[in-house]
Amino acid sequence: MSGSLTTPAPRAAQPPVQRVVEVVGRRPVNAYVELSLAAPEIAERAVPGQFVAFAIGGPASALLLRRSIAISGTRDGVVTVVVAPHGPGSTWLAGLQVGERVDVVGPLGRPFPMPEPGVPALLVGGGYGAAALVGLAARLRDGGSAVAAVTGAASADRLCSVDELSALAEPVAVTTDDGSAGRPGRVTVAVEELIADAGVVYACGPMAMLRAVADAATAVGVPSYVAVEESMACGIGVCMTCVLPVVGEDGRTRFARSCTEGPVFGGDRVRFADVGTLPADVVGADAMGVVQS
Amino acid sequence: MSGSLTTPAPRAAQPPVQRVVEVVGRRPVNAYVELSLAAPEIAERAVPGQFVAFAIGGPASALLLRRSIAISGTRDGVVTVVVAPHGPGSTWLAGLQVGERVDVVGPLGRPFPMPEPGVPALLVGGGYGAAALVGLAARLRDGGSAVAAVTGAASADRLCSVDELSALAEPVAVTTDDGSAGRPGRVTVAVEELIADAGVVYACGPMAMLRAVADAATAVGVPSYVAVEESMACGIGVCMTCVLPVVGEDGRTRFARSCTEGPVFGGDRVRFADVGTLPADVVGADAMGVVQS
Amino acid sequence: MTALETAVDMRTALGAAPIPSPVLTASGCSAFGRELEPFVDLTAIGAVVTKSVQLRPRSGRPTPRMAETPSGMLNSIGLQGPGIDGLLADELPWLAERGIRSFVSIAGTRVEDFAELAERLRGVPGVLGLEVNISCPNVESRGEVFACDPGAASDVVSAVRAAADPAHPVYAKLSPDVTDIVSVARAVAAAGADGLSMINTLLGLVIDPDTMRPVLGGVTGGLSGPAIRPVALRCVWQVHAALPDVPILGMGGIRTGLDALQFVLAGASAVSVGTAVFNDPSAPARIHAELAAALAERGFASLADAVGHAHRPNA
Amino acid sequence: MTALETAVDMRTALGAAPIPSPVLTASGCSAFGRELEPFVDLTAIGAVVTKSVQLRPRSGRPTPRMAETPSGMLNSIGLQGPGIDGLLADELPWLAERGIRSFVSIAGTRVEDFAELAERLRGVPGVLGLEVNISCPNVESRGEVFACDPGAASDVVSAVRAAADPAHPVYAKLSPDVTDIVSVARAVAAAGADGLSMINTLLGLVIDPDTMRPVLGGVTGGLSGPAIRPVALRCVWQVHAALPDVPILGMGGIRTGLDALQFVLAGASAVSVGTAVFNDPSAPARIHAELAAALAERGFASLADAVGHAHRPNA
Ligand SMILES: Cc1cc2nc3c(=O)[nH]c(=O)nc-3n(C[C@H](O)[C@H](O)[C@H](O)COP(=O)(O)OP(=O)(O)OC[C@H]3O[C@@H](n4cnc5c(N)ncnc54)[C@H](O)[C@@H]3O)c2cc1C
Ligand SMILES: Cc1cc2nc3c(=O)[nH]c(=O)nc-3n(C[C@H](O)[C@H](O)[C@H](O)COP(=O)(O)OP(=O)(O)OC[C@H]3O[C@@H](n4cnc5c(N)ncnc54)[C@H](O)[C@@H]3O)c2cc1C
Ligand SMILES: Cc1cc2nc3c(=O)[nH]c(=O)nc-3n(C[C@H](O)[C@H](O)[C@H](O)COP(=O)(O)O)c2cc1C
Ligand SMILES: Cc1cc2nc3c(=O)[nH]c(=O)nc-3n(C[C@H](O)[C@H](O)[C@H](O)COP(=O)(O)O)c2cc1C
Ligand code: FES
Ligand code: FES
Repeated sequence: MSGSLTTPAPRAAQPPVQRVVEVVGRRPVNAYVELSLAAPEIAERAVPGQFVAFAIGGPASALLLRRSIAISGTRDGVVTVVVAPHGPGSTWLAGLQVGERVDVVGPLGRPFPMPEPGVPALLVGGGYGAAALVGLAARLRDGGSAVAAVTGAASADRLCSVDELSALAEPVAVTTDDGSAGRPGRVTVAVEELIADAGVVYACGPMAMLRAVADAATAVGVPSYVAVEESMACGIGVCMTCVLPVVGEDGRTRFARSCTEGPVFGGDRVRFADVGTLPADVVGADAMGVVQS
Repeated sequence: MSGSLTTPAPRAAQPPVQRVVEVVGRRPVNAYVELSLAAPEIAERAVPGQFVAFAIGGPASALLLRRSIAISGTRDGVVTVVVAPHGPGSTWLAGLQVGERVDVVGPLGRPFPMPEPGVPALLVGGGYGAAALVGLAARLRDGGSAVAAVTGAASADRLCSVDELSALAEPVAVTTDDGSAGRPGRVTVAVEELIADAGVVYACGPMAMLRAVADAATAVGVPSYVAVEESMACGIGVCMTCVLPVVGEDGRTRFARSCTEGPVFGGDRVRFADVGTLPADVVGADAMGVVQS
Repeated sequence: MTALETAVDMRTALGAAPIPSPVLTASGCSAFGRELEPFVDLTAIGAVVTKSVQLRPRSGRPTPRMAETPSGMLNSIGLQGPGIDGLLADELPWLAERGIRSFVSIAGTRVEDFAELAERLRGVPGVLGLEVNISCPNVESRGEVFACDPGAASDVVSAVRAAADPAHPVYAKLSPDVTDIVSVARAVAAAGADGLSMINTLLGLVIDPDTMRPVLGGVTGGLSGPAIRPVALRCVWQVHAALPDVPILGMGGIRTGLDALQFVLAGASAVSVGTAVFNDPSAPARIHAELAAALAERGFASLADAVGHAHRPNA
Repeated sequence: MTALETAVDMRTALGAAPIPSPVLTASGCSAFGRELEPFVDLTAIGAVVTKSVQLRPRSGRPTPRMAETPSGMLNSIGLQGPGIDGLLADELPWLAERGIRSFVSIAGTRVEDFAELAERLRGVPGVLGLEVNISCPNVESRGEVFACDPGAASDVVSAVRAAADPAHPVYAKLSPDVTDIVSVARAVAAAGADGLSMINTLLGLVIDPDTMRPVLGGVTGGLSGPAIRPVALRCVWQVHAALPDVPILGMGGIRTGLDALQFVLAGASAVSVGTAVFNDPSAPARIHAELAAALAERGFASLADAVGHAHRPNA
């Protein structure tokens, strides 16, 4: 696709490790739980945008698949994550207590690509997705970028990392769908105002939000990078469950693995409208026989 | 079987209940863990010889079958059990902490039948099986019986409830296979000495021990009751996994469910030598076609 | 049971026999009902499906009879039971006296055995109908299991249908261990089955790492529990798609109301709860309540509206 | 890996091709090996069994492609992959350069596809042999899966055997979704299979309680993981009992060394680790070490001595 605003995010410099680590901190944050893990080898390798994958429930667990969770911070050998208790896996994770041990693989996935030094950036986080942007905000500031942020959620209790982002970004706009905190409405109301000043946009949150933010950025010719959340069985690139249609540098669309080719993709490269379908122009679609819906 | 020394243990007077209860005490005892559960409805119904069955590992557990554990005491609405961490289920149970909750069904199974008041009794416990005899010892003493006890184990750290039994019985003989505590050897060395004074024998422990004790009692014409430990899938009598060949009042052998027709059986009624086989004279064996080994 | 408290009409039927709840026990997983009385109001569930009975009393197999497996278990009980005389003398009267509906599972190794059992059960009080357990070795065919051969399976079913009380619906219980379950379903439906129970256990094996021999005396055994639920659902789905008018009693790994809902959406008009009872003896009542709540949340006025819903594209 | 630290001789073979460890990856569960490099010394395991390749690049199915199930998962990837050209250009050279043995899984929808793939793989460096994934719909037989029909299965195997490099052992990968797996095994062995891989996934279905439709775009999918282990073991047991001389690559729910031991005792001379890798990316190396330790504890001098041990009454 000539005229793309983004180049695919490059691989992380360092490979992941697998470790059984101790929970050294646990803190409820609104509707979420922030866990801190003593995981020096992961902490020293991790770059913003990456995630870790947890084994769930111990040796007698019926839940076989790891749960991927974005890294929200790394400091002094400690990795922090913000977990939203939802189904059985995340509920188990959120219930981990200080002193308990958990098997974790990471850091996984491709980091957010950094802009040229000084390029102003807009960060957009939805729900617990905002947590994944804290480390990025710090790194952008260190690189001399002006950083603005929008963080939104369905309601006040599902907002995340507002304080942390406020210490790093200016302005920080807060929106809630129900108006229970900040401006009522979706993040896009704030994004549309702030995008004019941005040279690059980063977003993490639910798919519908990523799509809206990416579209807004692309519409005004600003490159955007989004960290997607697809259902993942392995997190390390071997199962092919986590794919979505992404336009490559050659302009052709492939089913790309969100765990190893993402989770960070160029916002103008993800074919959001086609997620969950098999577009006829995806590489190899012609070999699938009757196209399934 | 005319000439039987025992009549089958009658059913408990009260049906079991199912409750989610809180762990209110946890105490390592040698190689075991004693758990105390706030379970008033079970405590008030339980009679010595009965057991409870625990669900293992929470909603995401791959272990579907309950684990049966003998009741070692009931007081003030609290039920105590002694767990030997062995496989995944008992290891999970033994790891329960104070304040955690667990789903338990009980009391289950038939209690030890009481002798006529004043009949002297000999209690024989192997390993954690001794714990199940503590309540029985108290009850026998209350009924005016002289109570002697033998408790044995492979080694000192696998002995159980010696103090509790010592407060209720006299003499209390201790044996260990390796001689690390008490007399070296099996419980039978002590049983043979004490059986002359006994009008009834009760035993709980591994199958080989039960068999030896039952044989010793039967040889001298003393009735014995043994609490067996068979692999149980349900604990409540619906699955038929826990059977063993037991001689009924009509002298015929049937595959009896150790959960609901036991776990307490007359020691002279259990065909120990035939456990795990299909004796040709078991009721209904003729309908099984080719006899399987 | 909250049957009367929810707005959803939970009534359904086994063939022509109406039942107030779609939740039944599963054969062999609740004996003859008695032991569940402390945990479940048995008059409020659809029916107690009794342990498969044969003509003569059977000892069953030697122990060990089970092995726990990941999210399931393997069993080889060998149909221990009192035989039809014991069933008629002791078990069915106990159920009938209490107003508990029984759905009687019958088993045999010859076509005539099944027919004789059906005959003996004619007009027995409290008996709602028959479930024909054809996952038994056919002694006349080198021990091949009836359920694995459409011909043998339909021979049994037509003999039972002919001998049975006309008021008794006859359900054939299918095995998943076949290349094409639809062809077996089609054959037994054509032979007169009023409905299909599916699925029976999958043939499995566990080796004891200590003895280094198969755990079960019978070497292989039947795998049940949540582990097999996706296979069971697939069978129900395939058969309902092919034979939408044949009622299905769905089972295999049902542990919660949402599990039961999956079976209903796939085409089952009633469900049996088997292995889950070992984990939670109150499961049948709990699952009824959870299913009723799940249907209400999804806007269904009746269970019947939800049966097969997942097949209907724009429903 | 403790291969060299334990006393047990862990060497085995796939057909005539020797391998230093009996533990392999499973097709489709480790892509083409690269992503496991941070977690496993791939040169030390038996081989990387590559994701089934077809003639042309394939996009695979739309998402969702998986559903978690109790102790297992359901998948419907649709054989996404680069096609044989991509495999030969990119993946196999990468493996060969590092000295990693590859066992190449091939798939197709016509007999000729399979033969062409085998032909293209002749003499390719690093390729140890071929695993023939016959759990694919046969376009020439109304989509019936090759593996479900002994005739179709053996047509594929004999075509592959004829076209393949004579130095490449050809393993046929069997489906458990058949009434009689022994007859399929017998047919493909007679058609020239040098060994059997068993088992592939079981056909399953999961319905999403929210959307009330099948979770997977492809409606049904393949069930894998510890949930299916007893079925897999039963298949290995039955086939080894009937065909003791045919080597078996056992798989289905292997998660620990003791699980692998069960397969070896039942008759497998090597094992593949599939879904467990998603739970634990270092599983293949860990399982090798655990299996070696388990064999040592039980007094086996070599893996070979343990193969089929559970069948030998007085061993
Ligand atoms: C790259 C990435 C980063 C993530 N970061 C976070 C985070 O920081 N905090 C957080 O709470 N959660 C995060 N998630 C979602 C998390 O991995 C779990 O999927 C989610 O919590 C639901 O899992 P569950 O076991 O509770 O639910 P279940 O419904 O039991 O999940 C069943 C299966 O579906 C998958 N699944 C279900 N919902 C989702 C979803 N929304 N996205 C992806 N997979 C799903 C699960 O991984 C699991 O395999 C992230 C996911 C990805 C892919
Ligand atoms: C009536 C009764 C009373 C018992 N009392 C006690 C007690 O007081 N303390 C205690 O620690 N244990 C007791 N047990 C044994 C306990 O129920 C567990 O079976 C044992 O702890 C092993 O379970 P696991 O999950 O650790 O092992 P696993 O090997 O994982 O067990 C797998 C399956 O086999 C069964 N099983 C394995 N070993 C035995 C065994 N020795 N007896 C019966 N079933 C077995 C388990 O119940 C389970 O279903 C009792 C058993 C019975 C039947
Ligand atoms: C211990 C046990 C005994 C069983 N006995 C019978 C039986 O006698 N007749 C029968 O038709 N099915 C029998 N079954 C199969 C169940 O009725 C049911 O079809 C199967 O277990 C799947 O359902 P579940 O996963 O809910 O248990 C038995 C299952 C178990 C676990
Ligand atoms: C996500 C996934 C993809 C698979 N892809 C293939 C495949 O391409 N070819 C094949 O022969 N088997 C494939 N399988 C089946 C596995 O190789 C294996 O036979 C099966 O999963 C049982 O083993 P397991 O329980 O260890 O996973 C796949 C399995 C999974 C879970
Ligand atoms: S989650 Fe397995 S390939 Fe991405
Ligand atoms: S354990 Fe189920 S009948 Fe005894």
